[in-house]
Parts: sequence; C-alpha cells; structure tokens
Amino acid sequence: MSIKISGVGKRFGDFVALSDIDLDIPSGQLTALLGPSGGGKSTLLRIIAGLELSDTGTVEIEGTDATDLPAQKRNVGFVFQHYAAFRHMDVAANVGFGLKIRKRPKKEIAAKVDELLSLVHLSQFADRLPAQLSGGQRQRMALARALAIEPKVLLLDEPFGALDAKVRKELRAWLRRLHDEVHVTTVFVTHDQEEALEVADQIVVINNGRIEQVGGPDELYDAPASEFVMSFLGPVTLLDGRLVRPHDIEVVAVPFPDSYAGHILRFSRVGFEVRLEVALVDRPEAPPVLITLTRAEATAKRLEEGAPVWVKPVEGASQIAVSVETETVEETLVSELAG
Amino acid sequence: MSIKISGVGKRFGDFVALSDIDLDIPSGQLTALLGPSGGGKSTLLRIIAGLELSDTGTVEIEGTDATDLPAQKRNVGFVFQHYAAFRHMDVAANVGFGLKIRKRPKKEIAAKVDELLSLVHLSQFADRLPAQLSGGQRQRMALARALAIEPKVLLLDEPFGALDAKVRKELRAWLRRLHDEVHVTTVFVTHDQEEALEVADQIVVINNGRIEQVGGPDELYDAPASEFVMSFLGPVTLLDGRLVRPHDIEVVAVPFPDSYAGHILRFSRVGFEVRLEVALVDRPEAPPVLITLTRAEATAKRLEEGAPVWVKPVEGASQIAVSVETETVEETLVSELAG
Amino acid sequence: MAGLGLGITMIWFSVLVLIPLLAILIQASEGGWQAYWDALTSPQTAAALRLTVSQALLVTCVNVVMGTAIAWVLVRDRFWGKQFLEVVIDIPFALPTIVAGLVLLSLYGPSSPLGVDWANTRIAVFLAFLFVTLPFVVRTVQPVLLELEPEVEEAAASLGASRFTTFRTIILPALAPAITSGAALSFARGISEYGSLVLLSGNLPYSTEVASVRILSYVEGDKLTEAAAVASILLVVALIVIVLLDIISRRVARRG
Amino acid sequence: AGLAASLTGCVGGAAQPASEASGTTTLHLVGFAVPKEANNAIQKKFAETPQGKGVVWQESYGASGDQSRAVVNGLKADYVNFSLEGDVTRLVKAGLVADSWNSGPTKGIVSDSVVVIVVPKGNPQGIKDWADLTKPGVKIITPNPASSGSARWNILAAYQQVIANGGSEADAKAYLTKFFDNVVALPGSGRDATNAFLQGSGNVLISYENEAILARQSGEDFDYIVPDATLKIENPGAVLKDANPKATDYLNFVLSTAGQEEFVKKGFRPVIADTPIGTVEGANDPSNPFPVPSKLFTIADLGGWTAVNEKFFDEKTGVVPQIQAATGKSQ
Amino acid sequence: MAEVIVRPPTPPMGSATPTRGKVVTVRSRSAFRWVLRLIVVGYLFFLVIWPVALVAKATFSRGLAPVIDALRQPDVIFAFQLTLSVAFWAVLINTIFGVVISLLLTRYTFPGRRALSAMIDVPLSVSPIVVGLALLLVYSGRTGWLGGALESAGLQIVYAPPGMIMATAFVSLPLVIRELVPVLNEIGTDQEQAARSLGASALQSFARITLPAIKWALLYGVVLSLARSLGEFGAVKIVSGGVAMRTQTATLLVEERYQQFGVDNTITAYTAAFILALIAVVALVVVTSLRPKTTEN
Ligand SMILES: Nc1ncnc2c1ncn2[C@@H]1O[C@H](COP(=O)(O)OP(=O)(O)OP(=O)(O)O)[C@@H](O)[C@H]1O
Ligand SMILES: Nc1ncnc2c1ncn2[C@@H]1O[C@H](COP(=O)(O)OP(=O)(O)OP(=O)(O)O)[C@@H](O)[C@H]1O
Ligand SMILES: [Mg+2]
Ligand SMILES: [Mg+2]
Ligand SMILES: O=S(=O)([O-])[O-]
Repeated sequence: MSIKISGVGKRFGDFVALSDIDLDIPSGQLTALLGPSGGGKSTLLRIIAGLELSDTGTVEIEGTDATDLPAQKRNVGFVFQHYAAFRHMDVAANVGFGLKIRKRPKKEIAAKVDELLSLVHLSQFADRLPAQLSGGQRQRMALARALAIEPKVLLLDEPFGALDAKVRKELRAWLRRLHDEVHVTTVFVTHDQEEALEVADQIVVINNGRIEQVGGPDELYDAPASEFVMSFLGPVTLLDGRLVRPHDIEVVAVPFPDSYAGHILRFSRVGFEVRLEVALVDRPEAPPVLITLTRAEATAKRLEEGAPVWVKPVEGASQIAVSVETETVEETLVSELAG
Repeated sequence: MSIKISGVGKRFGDFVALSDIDLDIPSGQLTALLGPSGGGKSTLLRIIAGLELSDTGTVEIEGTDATDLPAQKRNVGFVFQHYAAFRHMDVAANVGFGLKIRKRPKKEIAAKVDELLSLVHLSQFADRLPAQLSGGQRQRMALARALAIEPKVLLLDEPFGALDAKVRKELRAWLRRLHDEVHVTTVFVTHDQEEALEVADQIVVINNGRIEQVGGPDELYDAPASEFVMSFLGPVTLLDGRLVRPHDIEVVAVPFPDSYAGHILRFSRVGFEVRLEVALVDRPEAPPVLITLTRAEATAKRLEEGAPVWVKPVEGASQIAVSVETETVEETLVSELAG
Repeated sequence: MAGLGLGITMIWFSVLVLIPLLAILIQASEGGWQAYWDALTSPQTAAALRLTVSQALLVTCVNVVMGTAIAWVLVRDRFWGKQFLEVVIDIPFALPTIVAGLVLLSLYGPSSPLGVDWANTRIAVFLAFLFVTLPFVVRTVQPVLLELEPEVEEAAASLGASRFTTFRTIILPALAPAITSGAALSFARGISEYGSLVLLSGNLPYSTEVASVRILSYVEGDKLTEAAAVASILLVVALIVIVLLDIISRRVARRG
Repeated sequence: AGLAASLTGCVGGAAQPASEASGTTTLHLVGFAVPKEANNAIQKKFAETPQGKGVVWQESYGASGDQSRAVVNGLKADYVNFSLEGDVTRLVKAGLVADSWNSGPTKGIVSDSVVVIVVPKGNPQGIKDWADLTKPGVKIITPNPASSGSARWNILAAYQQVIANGGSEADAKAYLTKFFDNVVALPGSGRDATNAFLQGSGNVLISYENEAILARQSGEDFDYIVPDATLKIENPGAVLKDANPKATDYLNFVLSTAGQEEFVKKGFRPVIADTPIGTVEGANDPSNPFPVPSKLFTIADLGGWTAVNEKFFDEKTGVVPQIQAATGKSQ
Repeated sequence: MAEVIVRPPTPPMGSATPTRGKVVTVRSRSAFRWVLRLIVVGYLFFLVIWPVALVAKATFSRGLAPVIDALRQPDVIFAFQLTLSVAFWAVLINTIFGVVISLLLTRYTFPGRRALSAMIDVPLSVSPIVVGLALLLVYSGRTGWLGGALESAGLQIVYAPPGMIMATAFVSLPLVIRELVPVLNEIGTDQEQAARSLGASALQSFARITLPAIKWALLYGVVLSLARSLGEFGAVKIVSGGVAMRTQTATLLVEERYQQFGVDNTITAYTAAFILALIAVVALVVVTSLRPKTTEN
C-alpha cells in the first residue's frame, strides 16, 4: 500500500506551491511531512487525497494510478486540522458516515463504530454532538471517522495543530500507539519538529514547494542535509561560523584543548534543564552562544552567571558550516520573530 | 506597584469560581497564574482588571483600594488570548487607541506608537489591518496596545494560547526580554507549565478556585507542596508508590544498592533525548516507569530495548508519596487522555 | 454538474429578471435622451422624484438610528416581552402593503384616536416608508451585534474608553457595514414603495405624489416610454445611493 | 409546456368553473369597477332570457384604463364596459373591436350619469353649488385625473360649468385654479376617492351620481348635490371582434329597456329614453331620482375626447397640469 | 451616564452577597439602558403595535360571526387557495434556485460571479409597478416580446398563474439567497471535503452535510419568501388581470372588497388581510423560535 508520487507540480495562479515532487511513501509506516508554513505540505497531502488536482505528475496508490480518481473513489482517510466534524451528527453518526454512504448493513456499521470508539477511547461519548466534546476528543473522533472506511491510506493535516500544548503531547503518544495497532500507511503534516521526531518512522522535510530531505528521525537529526533542515529540526546556535545544537556543546569551567573562551551572560533554569548564553572572548560582536545542559551537570560543574567558561562542540555533534556569512542566521532568526 | 488581593471570592450562580483568595503580587516582577482549565485563573485576572466584580474581598493596586474602580479607571493593561484586536483599525491606530482616548497630542501619540512598534518588532507593519497579520504579530500588537497607556500593571490572559508551538516558544523568550526592558508589574495566565517555568519570576498555582502554591519556579519544581502541583509542573512517573520526575531516575545496566530491577519495555529517541519505559520485576501489574535521559548517557550506558536494568531516584530528587493508592494516578492519566 | 447548474440558473435569472428589466430600459430608450430629459424636467415628475428620494433618505436616516437602537435592545437588553418585540419587527414585512396603508390610516388618519390627521400629507408618506422599511436595518444589524466579541469592548474599557467612546470608536465601525447594507435595502424599498401609499398619501402633485404613482400616471396616459424612463431613473438612483452608502461605510469602518 | 400546463392546472384547478360543462357558454367581461353591481344584476336578468340561458361569467373589474390596456395585452374579453370612450378606441386601434362599435343608436354608450358634489351629512359647510367649493375651509377630494382617466369627468365639469354660466375661458381657468387650491387629495381612482371621503378625509367629494346613490344604497350616510350646471357622463360598452356571439346578445340586452332598468336601479341614468324609472333607493328623492340639471353639457360640447385630452391633460401644455403646477408650487 | 457605584456597606460575613456581575454591562449603564428601552418600545408601539391593534379591533368589531361568514364566501376561499398555490410555487422555485445560486456564489468561481452577486439584490429595489410592467413588456400575449411565441406554444404567462408566479418569484428572489450565502461562507468547505474523502458523492455530500448545516437559514429564507409572496400586491395586480374566481389573489381581493361599499365588504377585506398577516407572522414566529439561538461551533 505504498504511495508513489512522481513529478507532481502545482501552481495557484503564478504562485508555485509545489514543483516537481518525487516521493515514495512506504507501506504501513508513519510518515511526517514537516516544514514551515506555506511550504506546500497541505497541498501535497490534498493532492494525495484527491481533494486537489495536480498540474503535472502522477500519484500511484498501491501500484494503481490514482492521478485522475476523484476523492470519493480513492479510499483514503483524511483528517483535517480543524476536525471538520459534522456538527449536526452525534459522534457515532460521524464515525459511521463513510459506512452509511457505502450502504453497509446497520448492524455492521454499529459494530464497527463501537470498535473504533473504544479504540479512540470515546465509547462513552457516542451520543454527544461534536460541540459537546473537547478539542482532543473531537480530533480523536475525526480519526475514528477516517479509519472507519478502512482506508488504504490515512492522511492527517496538522492533526493536533488546533490543540493546546498538553493535549497535543498526549495525543502524539496515543497516535503512535494507535498506528502500531492498526498499521495503516499514514502520512501526517506538521510544522512541529518535536512532533515529527517523536512520532514518525520517516520524515519528509518540505520547504518552498520542494523536498529538502527525506529520512528517519535520527538520520535527519544527526545528519541534516542543509542548514535549513538542521535549524528546522531543533534549536541551533552559531559557534565559530558553524551551526551546532545547544545540547551538543561541551562547557567546562577550566580551559581545555581546542575550546573557545567566554563567559556566561545569562544562566536560566527551566525545570530539569539549564540554558546558558555564553559570550565568546574572540567574538564580542557575535550573538551569544546558546548551550543547554541538565541541571545535574550544571550543578556538578558549578556554573553561574558571569563565570568564565570554555566551550567546544562534543565529538560527533552534527555541525554545518554557515554558507554565506554569520549574519545570515541572525537575520533569519530576527525575521522569523518578526514574521 | 504591587497588587494585594484579600479574601476575594466569586460565584457564578451556584458555582464557586474563586473562594477566598489572598495573594500578593510583587512590584516589577513577572508573575504567572498557572493551573488547569476552569481553575479560575481568568476570573482572578479579570477581577484585577476590573472587567469582573468580585463578590467578596478587596483588590489593592499600588496601595489604593481599586475594588470598586471601573476598568477604564484602573490604568491596567489587559491582553486577551484571542487578541481582541480592533479589526477596523490599522496596527498603529490599535496601539494608539488608549492615548487617543486620553486626548494626547497627535505628535506624542505618533512618537509613542513608533517607539512601541519598534519594541515589539512591528514597525514595518504599522499600516496593516489586524487581519493581515499572523497570530504572533497580532499578539505582539495587542501587547503594544496594552503598554501604550503606560499601565501600572500589565495583565495577560493566556497570551500565547492561540498560537502554534513554534511561535509560542519564540514569543515566550521575547516576553521575558521585553519585561526585563520595561519592568512593569506583569501577571500572565497560562496552563502550560513550561511557559510558566521559563518566563515567570513567581508562579501562582491555582486549581478549583483555590491557590495551591505560590513560589519561584525552582521552588515549585524542587519542592512542590502537593501531588497536584508536582504533576502539573512537569512529567511525573510512579516508582514504588511515589511520584518522581522521569529525569530524576537513575538507570544502570547492572544492579546497584537500593535499586529496583526491571527491563526496558520501550526505548525511543526524540532529538537529543531518550525516553525509556521500564517494567519492574516486583510489580509486573503496575504501569511502566518512565525515564528520560540524554542521548549521550543512553549511548554510554548501552541501553537498548529488552535489556535488564536497575533504577532508582537520584539523590535530592523531589518525590511525593501518593496519598491513596497507585491506581489514582493511573486513572488521572487515563481520564486526562479521555477528557 | 456546476456548469449545468450555472446554465439553468442563468437562464432562469435572465427569464425572470434580466430580460424584463432590459425591456424596461429599451422601452425607455425608445424616446432617446429626450424621454429622460422630459421626464426629469417635467416639474411634476421632478417634484415626485424629489419627494420620493428625500423621504426615502430621511426614513433611511431614521432607520439607521432607530434600527440600530432596536437591534441593540433586542440583542443586549433583557426584559419581559422582548420576544414579543421580535415578532413586532416582522409584522411590517408580513403585512400585505395595501394593508400597511390601512393600518397607518387607522392611527394617523382622519379618525385617529390621537386626534391628528396626517393622511394626504407628507408625514403620511414618511410614515408609510418608515413602516414598510422597519425590519431592514434591525435584521441586518442584529446578527452582527450578536457576534461582536465582548472581549473587544473589554479591551477598549481597559484602555480607558468610556461606554460612549467604546460605542463610537469600536462598536459603530464594526456595525457600519451591516447598518449600511440595511440602510441600502431600506432606501431601495422606500423609493419603490407603492402599495402602502394607495390609501394614505392623497397623491397630490408637487406635494404628496411619489414616483411610483407618477409611473402609474404615465402608464395611464399611454406614455410607456416616459414611465420606463422614470422607472429606470429610480433604478439608477437606487444604485447610486447603494454605492454611496457603501463608500461611506468603508470610510466609517476605517476611520473608527 | 407540460410543466406549464401542470402549473396552470394546479393553480387554477381549485376553481375550474362549471363553464366546461355541456350546454353552457363562458363569457368574459372586463370592466371598470363602478358598474359592477349593475352588470351583475343585468347578467341575472339576461340569464332568464332564451339567449342568455347557460351563460356563465368570468369578470374582471378595475380602473378603466388599466382594464383596457390589459385587454390589449391579452386579457381574455368578450364584452367590455369602460368609463371612457378612449378606452374602447384603444381596443379599436389594436384591432380588437370593430370600427363600427359606436355606430349604433346610443353611439356605443351603455349608461349615463352626471357629476355631482358629495358633502357630509347635513352639509355643514352649506355647499350648494360649484361656486361654494372655492371658499376657504373647503377641502376637496377628487380622483387623480392623471392616474385615473375617468376622473377627468369631474375636472371637466368644474371647468365647463363656468362657461355654461356665461364665463370666459379665462374665468374658467381662474375658477379651476381656486378649485385646485382647495383640493386636499387626489386618490388613484374614483372609488378610492369615495373611500377616502368616507374615512373622513376632506369635506367635499366630487363624484358621480351613480356612485353616490350606490354608496347610500349600501348604507353610507351623506348628502349629495346635483349642481344646476354639470357634465353628462357617458360610459361605453362594446363587444370584441372574436367574441362569442352570445356577447352581442348580451350587449343588445343591455341596451334594451329591461337591461337599462337594472342600470337605473343602481343609480345610473338610462341611455334609452323610454326606460321606465321607478323609485331608486339612495337617491336624494327616490321617487324622482334623476333631476335634470338646467345646464347639462356633454363631452361633445367640449369638443370630444381627443381635443379635450389634448387641451386639458397634456403633460406640458395642458390646462390642468399647468394649474396643478401653479397651485402645487404655491402650497 | 452616572457612574454611581452602589455598594452595600460591608456585608456581614457569611451572609449571601448579591452577585455583582460584569461591571461593563450592568453598573454604569442601567440608566442609559432604561432610556433606550423606553424609546425603542415607544417607537414600535406607535409605529406598529397600536395601528395594527386598531385594525385587528376593526376586524372583530362586530364579533366573530361576520368574520367567519366572510371566510365562507367562495371567492374568498378561492382567493386564498390561489394565493397559497402561487406562493407555494414561487417559494419552491425561489428555494431551488436560491440554493443553487447560493452554492454557485460560494463554492465555485466563474466569470461573472461578482456581477451575478450584485444583480441578486436588484429585485429588492424595483418598484412592484415596474416589475409588473417589465413582465408585461416581455410576456404579455399580444404585445410582449416573447409572449406571442409562448402563447402559440400553448403557454399563457400574463393574466394566468405562470405570470403571477413569476411576479411573486421576482420580488422575493433575493430573500433565500441573502440568508444562505453568509451561512455557506461561514461553515466553509471542510465538512464537505471530509464527506467527499469518506466516499460521498457531490449529491450525497450536499444532502447529508451541507443541507443539514444550512437548514435553519434555508427555512428562515423560505419563510421570509413566503411572507413576502403572500403579501405581494402591486406586481401581481398588473400581471393577473384580477379575474374573480380565476386570477384574483387574496391581496387583490382585499383591495377589491375594501373598495366596495358596505360594512360586510369592509369586514371581508379586513378579515382576509388579517388572515394573510397571521399566516406570515405565525410562520416567522414558529421558525424564529425553533431556530437554535447560536450555531454551535
Ligand atoms: N487555493 C489556493 N489558492 C491560492 N494559493 C493557495 C491555495 N492553497 C494554497 N495556496 C498557497 O500555496 C502555498 C502552499 O500552501 P499549503 O497550504 O500547502 O502550505 P502548508 O505547508 O500546508 O502551510 P501551513 O503550515 O501554513 O498549513 C501557500 O503559499 C498558500 O498561500
Ligand atoms: N460568566 C460566567 N458565568 C458562569 N460561569 C463562569 C463565567 N465565567 C467563568 N465561569 C466558570 O468559572 C470557572 C472558572 O473560569 P475561568 O475562566 O476563570 O477558568 P480558567 O482557569 O481561566 O480556565 P481556562 O484555562 O479554561 O481559561 C469555570 O468553571 C467557568 O465555567
Ligand atoms: Mg497546511
Ligand atoms: Mg481562562
Ligand atoms: O377608473 S375609475 O372609474 O375607477 O376611477
């Protein structure tokens, strides 16, 4: 049940939303489409679902060409960011909708709905209207609804985007577990790198209508193909013209070989973590280097605000030399804040 | 410019939203009201702002009794979760509104607006309508608007609740920096513990209309006064009838004194972190113990799925004995997921 | 599917609305510009047009104020009998127009229990317009008012705005598009009103004769071209006022 | 067409008259509103005659001009009964009525009446004649000569009586100007004017004798005055070219004394000289219902309708619009 | 506006303090609120309530018997049947085309969409007299542009029910669309797309998803149309010919009877008017009171 996308392109007027996308989505796995807003993630997902038609290229689902198949014939489950709950139907009717359309016998529908509701922990809410559910519950209902038609492929467009942080974290773990139970080929869109890293088997990074990199979470985290992928997949800081992750920087209170001297500008603790901002002696103009370590480490090393320290990327840390100038990243950060 | 709240209570019909709240909010600091949904955070904030009247008790702002002062006379800046932008006015007009009301000279208003817009990095958007801004930009506009009247107190009701994870994180750091620049007494409501821990000088945990604990972020994290506070402030796991943080559990591949034997049920890596689920030998029925450690540690200790391990809370770890039965927490977790 | 729907719809719309209105325009243009000129310069017609337009404008102004006030009371106030007022708003819409005239005659006509006799005066024209256009502003403003977030008003209050300032600077601009669209409807209805005036206005030339009656007179005199000219002038006036109101509303909405 | 047929069927089905039954003939009458009662009475009498047996009527009444135009536009009609000659002429021009329609002994006229002055019960203003109408405090109601062609009788009567009494055209215009100064309402039709007066508007109504008599027959309470000098009203009737032959029978019956008697009972003056005139309820003097005014003039005395319309009612040059403009602007 | 704050002198502890509620809505505005309420109620009383009550009183001035007699007259019964069936067809047509046009305006882009959207409101600003005249110019049997051709094809429009239905449909055309377009815009296309992805065809998605979502707005629009259709007078008068027992609708009957002399006729006119208004008001009241207050999000 793999999906094969070849040469797909899509324009909206003059604007190129997707250009020449080639992608294989492996069967039975959880694939994340990750990228910044406007990158074209939703557009790609909607083309797979048949909710949008591509201008060029083909989409194969399970080896058969689906490029010209209308949405209702693709047998694809789609979950929308804002749930798209059928407001006038109760939860059970929402979940059973696809089966009713297919004119399945009532008993069968009821049984399937029961099964799915217990799968998504909503059995006791079967008779409620969507308006009477919390956001997380609504999202799980939308999932159950998409699963009811036993789709070959399950597509989720920012499934947790509208939920608050806590619920999102819970549903994330739950989605992973659900996928391990059902094992349907699943593609989900997100712009939250943590979500992608935590849940997906494979991550597709999309930016500006192009694929930046495809790979497993560790692969992408450890060996990002570009500055963009690296900085998108987690926090980065600039150390001597290279992007490094704040966790991958060693910090010691005494000088050590190949290290950079500096002093701690800001020391802040958030829960079990400690975050440092270190100003380097050699580059007083540059933005401070960010370093993250555990509280235990920080205590052990007796770090404190103003203290002199020596820093160096740990061995094996992923690093990427910044292409043009150090300024670029700074600018990117500022413009991101402004944007 | 401290705020003193004494004996404040509020009912909605029969429902007690706040009961007998006493609270001192120190001048010039950033205070977070943290708690679960429906706890009464917004109600308390709105009472401080004068947008709601308390049934009992008094509110003093800067030493003068403000209990009966209407909102427009309190000189309090209020920022709403959903921005409450004046949709028909451009950004500059929104920010200048409070000054225009006060009939300040046009020049003065323009200067102040310029200053504030550059403070919130929106200078180039002065002529846009709110509809043309992103969520984060709108929220910063709302902040600037509230700051324009040079309020004695700045109140923010879940200022970043409507934003997505990435933007929220950026704005969080930015709010902290802003506060360090402006130094106005600030109270903000959140139900995201990370936000509170990262940004606030003082955290007030509110649940069910009552204050559970007041203190600095470290104080609350290290010495939670109750199960509730502990589990609300960060992830917890259950180890031998006690709540412990997953980061505070030591895990070793060989037996060591006072440790519990078990084996790794699930090993998952998320970026630089590794999360373990460990089943204890003595308590096969209990839910697995969750443990978080850095990737470096995990590699060094050669941990892998299925391997036998021995675990123990680290020294000085905050622990709380679970009051009734181990089941309680499990139920809470399940019901939270369902709710 | 959509194409078919579009086709059938356009055919029906043409058959029902476009072709007949086109017929009016063609009929009017048969007399060339002369017909328009004559219609406009005939002092009696000009007076009728002036009366109709000015009364409709006046009534529209009253509706803007009263309609907004009524909508406000219906949405924000709570008192016994409010439900009944909701029904009252719909009555002018539900009443056949000829009966509307009858109704007003009963209170403001010669046998008025109030002791006034406004039949056959301009006040009667004003009242009739007022009656038949009552629901428009109310019904367009109501839903917008319902959806207005109280938070925005609270934000204004916390910034130091009094109730009145909040109304003027925040609420009114938000309502402006709805008020305008209601005003446009009420003006359009006003200038085209006929039925309710039959028993009420007296049709005195230069005094209480409205444009619809003028059109009818032309028809009666077998002057279809002039009738069509006046009809198309009315249409143009309606369009101009609707566009003007739209521009004003944008101004108000932007200025705040 | 199928859909349309079903539409028509569905809508009209409820009242498909019995006309389709065998042995009956449906005749369509289109007329102005005033003689409705008289027509209905004549139809009843006609049904008792051998020619009238089995005739079923479908009738439409309204303002005379509207009705005439409706027939031109395709409203089905066999027999028409209008207020003004011009309304029949319109049908002649459209080729619907034969040129010879007014060549009979009555010249196409089926009923007569005169213009009268109606005042409230007891005549509180003490109105006796046309001259009294220009006094201050008099509030005249007369139908609008622009929107109701048949209202023109009244204006013409007011004008011509000055001349009949020896005045000049200038005097007549001066009179009419003062007359219009006192007009408070110009309702859309004769009947609307009567109703407005009955509702309490104004204190003088210019109307037709038959209208006043009919209203009094129906229980309305007021006085009316037949002025010494007044205009004779002549209402035409005609049969359409492609009408059912029974329509001609009907017209003949209308012009018989039996038909005219029914007109008389409803307050009309007969067009056939030897029509017996009994008592007419509602008339000032039921036993002498139709006093003959000393100076009764006709439209022919004014030059016929074509000339009259041109001289008096033309938009730009007509006497009446000009007077209205003068009085209207001064108000 | 008085900003007087009435606060009970320190309530005894434990006693039930009255809830003070929201400042902005209660405290500072109660005087203003009363004035406004009074103005609005007074305005409506003098403009609508009192005059309507007078006419209702006149209708029943001689008790119920004449009213009932009036309703027994065959031409009154016929006029109502005709009115109802004309209104039925006009509303049905407006409903179908209203839904289709609304869907076209909100769910599709096509050249001329803005023009169509602008034209939708035109019928509201056209005088009924002009509507009638316009239809006559095109569809009258003898003189109309198309009337002759249609008539020879066996379809009489003017002076027959089809013309009356057209006149009625013309004047009430925008009402359904005006109700539907905002709702269709507000509910968006998410649910429809979800239905499509679950296997529903376009028609199924409309019937099961869109229709239930717009049903109250649609019903309200239909009732408004109905009210307007029942009461239409000017346009129908011109195109119907007003033949009693054939094309005379209830409003035409009201006019005719009102014009006839005598109390019986007047009461018949008032009764018919009263019944017409009653049907319309009851329909509006029923729909507004059944309609859910807010569309749940
Ligand atoms: N129907 C449309 N018409 C015009 N432009 C469109 C349309 N749909 C999408 N776009 C544009 O295409 C680009 C890609 O959109 P898409 O929705 O795929 O982005 P995304 O990666 O899903 O972003 P987000 O995270 O914000 O949802 C955007 O710039 C968007 O503005
Ligand atoms: N106007 C009101 N009428 C009735 N109940 C209300 C009103 N406002 C708040 N409540 C109730 O009071 C309780 C506290 O509400 P409050 O808004 O203060 O909670 P909160 O802590 O801000 O929660 P959240 O995080 O969901 O915003 C809730 O149970 C809420 O339902
Ligand atoms: Mg998207
Ligand atoms: Mg809240
Ligand atoms: O045309 S009327 O006779 O009704 O005035």
